[in-house]
Amino acid sequence: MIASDVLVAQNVGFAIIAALMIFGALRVVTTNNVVHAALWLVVVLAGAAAQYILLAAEFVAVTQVMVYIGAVMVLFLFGTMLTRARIGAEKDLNNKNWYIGLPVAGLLLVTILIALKDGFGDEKMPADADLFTVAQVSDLIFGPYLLPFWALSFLLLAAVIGAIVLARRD
Amino acid sequence: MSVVAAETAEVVLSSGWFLENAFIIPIIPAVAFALIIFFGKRMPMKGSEFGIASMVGALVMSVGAGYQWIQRVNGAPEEAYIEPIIRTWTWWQNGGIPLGIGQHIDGLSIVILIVVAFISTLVQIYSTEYLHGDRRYTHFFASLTLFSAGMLNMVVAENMIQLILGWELMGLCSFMLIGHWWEDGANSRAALKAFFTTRTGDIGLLVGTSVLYFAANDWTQKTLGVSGFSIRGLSAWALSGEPSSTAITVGAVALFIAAIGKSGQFPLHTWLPDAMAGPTPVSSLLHSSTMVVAGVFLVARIFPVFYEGMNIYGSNVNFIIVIGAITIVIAAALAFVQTDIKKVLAYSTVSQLGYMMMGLGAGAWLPAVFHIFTHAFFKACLFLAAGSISHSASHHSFDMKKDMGGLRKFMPITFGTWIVSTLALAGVFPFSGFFSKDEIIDNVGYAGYTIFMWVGLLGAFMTAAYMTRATYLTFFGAPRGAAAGEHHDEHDAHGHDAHDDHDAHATHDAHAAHDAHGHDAHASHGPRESGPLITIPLIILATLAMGSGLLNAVPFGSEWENFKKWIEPRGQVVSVTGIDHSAGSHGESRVIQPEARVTAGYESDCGKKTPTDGVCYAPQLKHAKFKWSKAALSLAIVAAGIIISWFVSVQLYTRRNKVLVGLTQRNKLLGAGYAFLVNKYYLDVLYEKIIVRSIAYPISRGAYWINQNILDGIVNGAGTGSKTIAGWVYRNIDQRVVDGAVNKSGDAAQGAGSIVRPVQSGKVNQYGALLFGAAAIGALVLVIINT
Amino acid sequence: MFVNQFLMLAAILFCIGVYGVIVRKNAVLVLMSIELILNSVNINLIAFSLRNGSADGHTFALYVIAVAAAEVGVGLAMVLLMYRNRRSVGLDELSGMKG
Amino acid sequence: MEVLSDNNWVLTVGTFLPLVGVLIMLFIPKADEALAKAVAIITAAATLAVGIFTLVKFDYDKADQMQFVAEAEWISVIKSSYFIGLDGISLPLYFLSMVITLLVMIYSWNHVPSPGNAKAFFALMLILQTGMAGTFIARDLVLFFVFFELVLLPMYFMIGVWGGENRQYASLKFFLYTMFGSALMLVAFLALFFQTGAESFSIPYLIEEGINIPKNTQIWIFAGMFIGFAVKVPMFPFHTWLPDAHTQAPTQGSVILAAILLKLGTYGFVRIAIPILPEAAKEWAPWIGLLAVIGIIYGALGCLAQTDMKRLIAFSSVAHMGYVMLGISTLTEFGMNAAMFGMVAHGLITGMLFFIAGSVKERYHTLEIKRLSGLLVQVPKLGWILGFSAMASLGLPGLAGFWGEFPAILSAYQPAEGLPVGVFRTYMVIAAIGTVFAAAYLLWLYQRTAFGEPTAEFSSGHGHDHGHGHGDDDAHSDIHDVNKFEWIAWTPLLIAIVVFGVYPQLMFKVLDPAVGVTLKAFGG
Repeated sequence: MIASDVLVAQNVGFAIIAALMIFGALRVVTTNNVVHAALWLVVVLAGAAAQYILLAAEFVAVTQVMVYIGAVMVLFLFGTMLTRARIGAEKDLNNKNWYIGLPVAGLLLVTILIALKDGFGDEKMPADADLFTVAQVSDLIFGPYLLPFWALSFLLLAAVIGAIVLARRD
Repeated sequence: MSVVAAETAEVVLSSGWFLENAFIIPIIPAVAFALIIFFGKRMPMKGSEFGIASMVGALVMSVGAGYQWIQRVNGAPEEAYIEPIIRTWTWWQNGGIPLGIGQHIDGLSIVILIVVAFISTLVQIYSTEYLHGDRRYTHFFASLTLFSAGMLNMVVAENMIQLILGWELMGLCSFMLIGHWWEDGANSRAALKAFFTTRTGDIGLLVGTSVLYFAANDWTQKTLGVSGFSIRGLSAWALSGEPSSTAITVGAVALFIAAIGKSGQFPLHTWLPDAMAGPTPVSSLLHSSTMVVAGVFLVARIFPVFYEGMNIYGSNVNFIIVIGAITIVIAAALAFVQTDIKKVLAYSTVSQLGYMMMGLGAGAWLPAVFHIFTHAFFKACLFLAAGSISHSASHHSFDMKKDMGGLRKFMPITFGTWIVSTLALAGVFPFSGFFSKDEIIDNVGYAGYTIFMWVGLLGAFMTAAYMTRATYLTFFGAPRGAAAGEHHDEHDAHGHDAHDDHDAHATHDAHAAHDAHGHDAHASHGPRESGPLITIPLIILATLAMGSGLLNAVPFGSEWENFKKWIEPRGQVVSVTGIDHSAGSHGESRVIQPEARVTAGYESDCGKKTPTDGVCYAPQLKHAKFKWSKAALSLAIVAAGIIISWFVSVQLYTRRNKVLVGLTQRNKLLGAGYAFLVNKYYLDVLYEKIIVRSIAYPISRGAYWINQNILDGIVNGAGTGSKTIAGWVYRNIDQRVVDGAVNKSGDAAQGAGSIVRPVQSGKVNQYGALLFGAAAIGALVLVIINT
Repeated sequence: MFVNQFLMLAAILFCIGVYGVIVRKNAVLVLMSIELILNSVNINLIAFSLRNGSADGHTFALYVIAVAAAEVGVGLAMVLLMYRNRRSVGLDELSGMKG
Repeated sequence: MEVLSDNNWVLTVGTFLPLVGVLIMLFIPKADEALAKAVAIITAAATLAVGIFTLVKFDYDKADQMQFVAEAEWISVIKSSYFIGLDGISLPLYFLSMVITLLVMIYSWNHVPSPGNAKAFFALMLILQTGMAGTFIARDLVLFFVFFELVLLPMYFMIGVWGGENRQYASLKFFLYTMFGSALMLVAFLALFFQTGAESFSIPYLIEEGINIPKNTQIWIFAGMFIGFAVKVPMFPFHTWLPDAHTQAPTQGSVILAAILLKLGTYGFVRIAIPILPEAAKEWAPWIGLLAVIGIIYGALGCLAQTDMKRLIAFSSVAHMGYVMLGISTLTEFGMNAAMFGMVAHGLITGMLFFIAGSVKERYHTLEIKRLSGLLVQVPKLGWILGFSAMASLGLPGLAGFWGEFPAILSAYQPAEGLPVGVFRTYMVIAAIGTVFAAAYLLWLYQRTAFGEPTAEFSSGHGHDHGHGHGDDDAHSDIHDVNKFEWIAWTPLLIAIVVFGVYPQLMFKVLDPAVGVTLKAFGG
């Protein structure tokens, strides 16, 4: 009973958050103001974090909040500031290929939805799933997935150097 | 004979202070070196007194040691093995194993010690006059003294590492001494070449030492309680039947390569003649009598290793003997075409070293060592005589054809000593050369190496011939050039002998020497005899060149063979009970049995079958029976050489005989041969022009290019790579160069085919659209297939 | 909770992102759209890892986040350079790759 | 392992005393340079005094054990503790770092490179000193890492501020390169930490536990450490930062870099990578050996191609560290001893060479080999010292260089069992050939710079009957022979080179037992 309540609550929560996210996402790709777009993106990212919590992934959620909303968004805002003189709405943020964009996106969406429909039907999440501890994740990172981890650190290093070299004035 | 063994079992070998402390001998000049460096300039004689004093001290100690060694030998029974005097101190350690430094004194080391100390003394005395007033007089004596320290240290060396120490020190000193007048590029180049060539040979030394160490160490530690570096250990191990044939062969070959480099054997002999760029005393000491025999000494020192490794006696040809024989002939041939008197002597040195090597290769250990002994005296004498000529007669030129001739009237003493030494070198009876060289040839034949015996005889003929030529050009005929008192200046010195630039160097450095001398007196008057400081050493050496052969005058019967008795290690089995195994005690001195007892039977012959009760330190060596018939043959050959050469020289140089003069110009074949010789078989071309050049320039440049462009490129790629991408984007954005960009990407597009060309709108968004559109369609297809 | 609800949410976000990538002209906005896509993928990963009861998905989600961060960094740096060079971040002036 | 922890304050004091000096220097006005220098040098001297005290108190019969051990809680969260100690392997390097720092400072008394600001310069050197000494005594991976990185920044500023024309590039390259290395190293440390049950970072503990790590994981972890250390050594092909850093760095920077910093890498191998991960070490040894011999030949070729004296010396470091790494890769006592000895010898000799290069630069304002000639004529003492150092560097027996070079070659003949013998014997021959190359480039350098007459542009005003080029004597007025600060700074090095060359047992006695312990895992 209680479990079902919880489930209900979960579903409600999911619905609200999902709706928010979708709306936010749409605004991100449609608004005429870069700064607003960034802020809407924050909404989406935060929603994603919330979804992670629903999906029993606290750690990822926290990381999401820290990395994205903490770091990436700041980056975006900085990028906006640095690349644009004035903040505010303006006309030519979009180009003229919405007539390509809509069909492509639509087609993709339809296809995927169909695939998912007959892929998973109404399969349910395991209700009594216990949380994944950080320890489990770290074991994986430093165990079987050590190699990709290194690859990743290389990538980050390269990114750091690249960013420095690119952004330096010379 | 075993009866003898029984009663001699209790004999105790005598020893003495000089023998026990022979390790001090190299330390004396080492200290003197430091003194010269620090205080030399302030001393009245500019530091030379330190050098000479130290040399005298070393000489005294060596002679003392020699005397006591003779006592030791005489005190021992006939055939008994004479225990060397070995002392070690811990020098360094590894894995708890102490590795020593110390002394290994036996007959061989005694002989070389005396020779080195003696000749060094004379040469230093000689130099006080010869380099008087030189700009770097003090440095010269410092290097000379350090050299003696190195050589003496190598001779007393107890183990291979210590030997390498001395070996490399000598290399360094010869670098400094050859380049003594380094203001002239030619000299410093010659110095570089000498050091570099010997260093190349030293690869063999390092490798060989390593190989032998690891092969022998366990056995030596177990049996003798010494490390695998120890000379004693290596000798015993080599004869113990332990070693795997590959290990010992590789080791022996590697070490012999080092010997080739140091002793100027073919094909690494090319540095020695160039080394004549150094001052004459240096040529006399380093490059004739002492340093260059280091290679020979190495082979003689651990002869058992080569004996087993090269399978001497066991086969009728081996590496050592072949190299030796080749060296004899090619060097002698080269001596014919030299116009520089020092180069003639240099090649003759190379050739004589070839004799020593051939002797060792044929198992004629004793004659070879004896030849080191005699050769040191007469070759040093010849060089000093040449120096005396250039010093006093030919105005610092060494060119026989230009600046000499008819000097016998002006400098009788130099002439006399020269003649004596020449006869000794040619091997004329009863001069010392005869007793050593002839013995080598004889024993080579006796040991069954018949072909090489004939090579030796051929060498004897050539030796006699080229020495006669040199003598004639120098002392007979009419005085020429500087000998005639005229002073030719630097320029025509450069001009002459265009085909052989090394002569140009020699003359050139003569001028450097002359600048160094400061006093220009020679220009004024003609040739004259040199001062006593030069002539007295000459006389002493000449006397020894005459008499030293009698130390081992085989022809006069066995009672004359003192050298054999004192020096040659006797191939007897020695029981190892005598040797204390208290090895590895850190620090303090470790005396291995100065008074080893002589036991075991004599009939067991080392080197033929493996010793059972004990170890062998030396193989039993064969000795040829002397026959006057054989001696007569070689003497006849020598005489023929002298006479023919004399006749030719007279015809060629004085009578200007039409048939002979310019023969090489007229006759193609001879001309070619002449050019071939003058260019030293083009080996230098191979080494310098091809190998060294290619490494020094293209290869290293190439490697460096890789470094800068590929490795560094990869590294910078992390940073500048993304930068270039950005730059590329920027360039393409930039309208001014848009055409070039169009062409560039146009090429890319053509690769894709001109149908898709319109798709290449260059708009990122469209690319994205295409990407995702394609993805969508692909997904659709999959979905349709799967459902 | 259905598995699909998450997957479909992800799909929708993904497509919105795709749309953004295609229609947006401002480079910064394009980057944002790409972020949307990456997030939708993350949601998928997490969802599946819950469904399969293994933490691998989490690991990779983390990796993806890291990669995304790097990508934004470099991307913005390039945008910056581009802006510095020609006072605009409009992507469709970038027609240099035109064939 | 049993540890001796009597007067355990010594190491801490010896390590952090320089920082105290820095604190004092903060209160000195920037203008008062002499005072700043004096304070700095006094601090360094005091540090050295502590070092000498350590040297005296060190129990040489127990050189195989850690001494002066001090252990204290540090970052208990990650189970890392302040754990320091000294054994036969660390002692020479620890002491060397102190000596070099002091000598460099004395040298800097009248050689502060532009743009001046002696205060900052000396302060940086003191900080460097702490970092270096700390690295050699750390017995805890985190501590080690902290010190290891602490060295980085001062050197970065030294090159970036006081360096040559191209210093920006060089310093950035040095910094990023090393950062990149240490990043992987840190990952490897963490992996090690977790693989051994996240119990402790202390090296002895990890040596106990490390053997139990599955081999494949070991290999990966070792790879991480390998790159981290190899960059520092530097090994081919990670060496490209070295020539730039050396060429651009001020003399003092080059000396410290060559004498101590490069040793951090090799030390890391000997102290951490190999004893903790023996299995992986065995797997990697042939490859390390290969890179080492490539480095030997390749560095030599690089030298032959140089036209700049300092850059040539820098490349020679690559070759010499190749010998060190070859010794290490054999995993035998011979090799390790040789490597350790080689480190110290290389520190002394190459440090000396860089000093000389600096002084030549100061006198001639160039290091172009073409333009330098006849040093022996104009500055004879400097010329002879150059010759001496060159001889030492090419491994002449009787000087320190030989004892790092020859045993390394020797050891390659018989590597630890389990390693491919044939391969290593090939390495041995190649390394032996390398010695000839060493002779070639060093003597060639010497012949071209020291011998002959000075080139026209510098010979003017020196009474040589040569074309008085453009006779601006003010340019040549500073061509003087070795001055007294240089004598003070150089004499100890020269003496050390001779002493260790003549009686190597001085150091082998200390190294050998400790090395034996390090190689326990290989039945050494």
